[in-house]
Amino acid sequence: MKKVRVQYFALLREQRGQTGESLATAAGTPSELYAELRARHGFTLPAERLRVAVNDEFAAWDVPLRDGDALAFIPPVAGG
Amino acid sequence: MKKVRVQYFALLREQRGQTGESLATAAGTPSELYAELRARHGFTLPAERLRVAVNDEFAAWDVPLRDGDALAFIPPVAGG
Amino acid sequence: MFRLSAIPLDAAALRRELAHPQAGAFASFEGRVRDHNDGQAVVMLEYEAFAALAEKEGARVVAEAREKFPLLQALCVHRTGRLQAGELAVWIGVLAAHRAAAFDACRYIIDEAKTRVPVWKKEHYAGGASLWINAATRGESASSSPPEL
Amino acid sequence: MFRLSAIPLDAAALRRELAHPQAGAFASFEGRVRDHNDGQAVVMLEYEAFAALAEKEGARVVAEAREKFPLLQALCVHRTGRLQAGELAVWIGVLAAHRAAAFDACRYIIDEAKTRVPVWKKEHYAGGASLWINAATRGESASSSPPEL
Repeated sequence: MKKVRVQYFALLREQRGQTGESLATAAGTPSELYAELRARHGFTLPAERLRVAVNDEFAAWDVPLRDGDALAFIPPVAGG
Repeated sequence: MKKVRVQYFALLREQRGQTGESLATAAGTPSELYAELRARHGFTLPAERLRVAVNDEFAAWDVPLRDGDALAFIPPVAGG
Repeated sequence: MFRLSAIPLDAAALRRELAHPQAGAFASFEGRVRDHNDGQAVVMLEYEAFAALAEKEGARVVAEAREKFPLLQALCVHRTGRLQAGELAVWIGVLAAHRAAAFDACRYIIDEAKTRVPVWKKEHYAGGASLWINAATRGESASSSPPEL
Repeated sequence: MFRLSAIPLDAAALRRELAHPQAGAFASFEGRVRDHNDGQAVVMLEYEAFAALAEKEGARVVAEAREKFPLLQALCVHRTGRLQAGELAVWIGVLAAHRAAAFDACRYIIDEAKTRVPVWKKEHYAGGASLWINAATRGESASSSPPEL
């Protein structure tokens, strides 16, 4: 099990009811972690509509998760 | 002979040495009038590089000149 | 340069941050909160940002514009927090020797920023409904509380 | 709207002339006097206008922009007289619901105004030479006193 920190924004923050959490996971990649969290919290957005950031930088969905990583799942953006 | 008023701008004004003049001419069109004035004052710009305005509106080079018309020969513009 | 601002943007003050003796052209864009969207009265709007990544990605967008076009200076500032109708949400200013580069860069920055910088916009409507806006699909399926259309 | 101004342009004051509750986008262009042109130091610049026709043709350019693009408001103001390096020569502001129309219209207005509105620009260089600038051919053959290049 790895310990990771997850930040939530916008629709994910509202659906989770908090801005972030620390958790232990067996997930090996951001993709596996999102599937786990989606099942647990009922997120409506499929992974295909999100991007993922690891340690405050965009990352691929299949990078290996490391202990202590900070993740953020990024809903479709809408600046301006 | 018609009596017309001619305004000069920019390079034409400098080459004529004044901002305008009233004159009597036998020219039937702005084209003929510019040829006459160019010969008289040594304007360096050929008519092909100018536009002409009659009574404060762009006009064709071959419109008939009428007594009392106000003409302006318009060098290449450069706003902005 | 790119930055986020939690306080109201002052377009005149931002304009004064840019100056260069070789600047023949200044192009600018202001994005403002409209009082209606898709036929609904917008009473308030919230911008939420993933600040650490938004500032990095915003800076990359501006740096790309400077690589693609011959610019002298470029600045983009994006609001966060709650905005009323009429308030300034984003300000972009670009100085260049010539106008084509200034226009192209200004447009590049807003187009890229809107789809890449992690900032989210939630519109609050007169009837009490609210909606997370999606730049790509305009409200399709990302609704937390669908407005009555 | 289009107008000429014999006095210095105040960009912030011009900006305040435009406002509309449905305006989500404001695009602006400022043309300024550069301190150099084609490698020569520009000390002063003169804009001369055929005022009666310039105001008509400028108004037509702005009206065309309003026909071609969905705009809310548009304003173009052009200086006349003597300007120093750094001074504002032309200011254009366009309000629209959406940014594409605002950018396209702003660019349409400056591109058309530069080649159609009867305004002439004479650059005065540090060495004492001066040159009537031609938007189409950039100095070719329209020189009253050719600069030493």
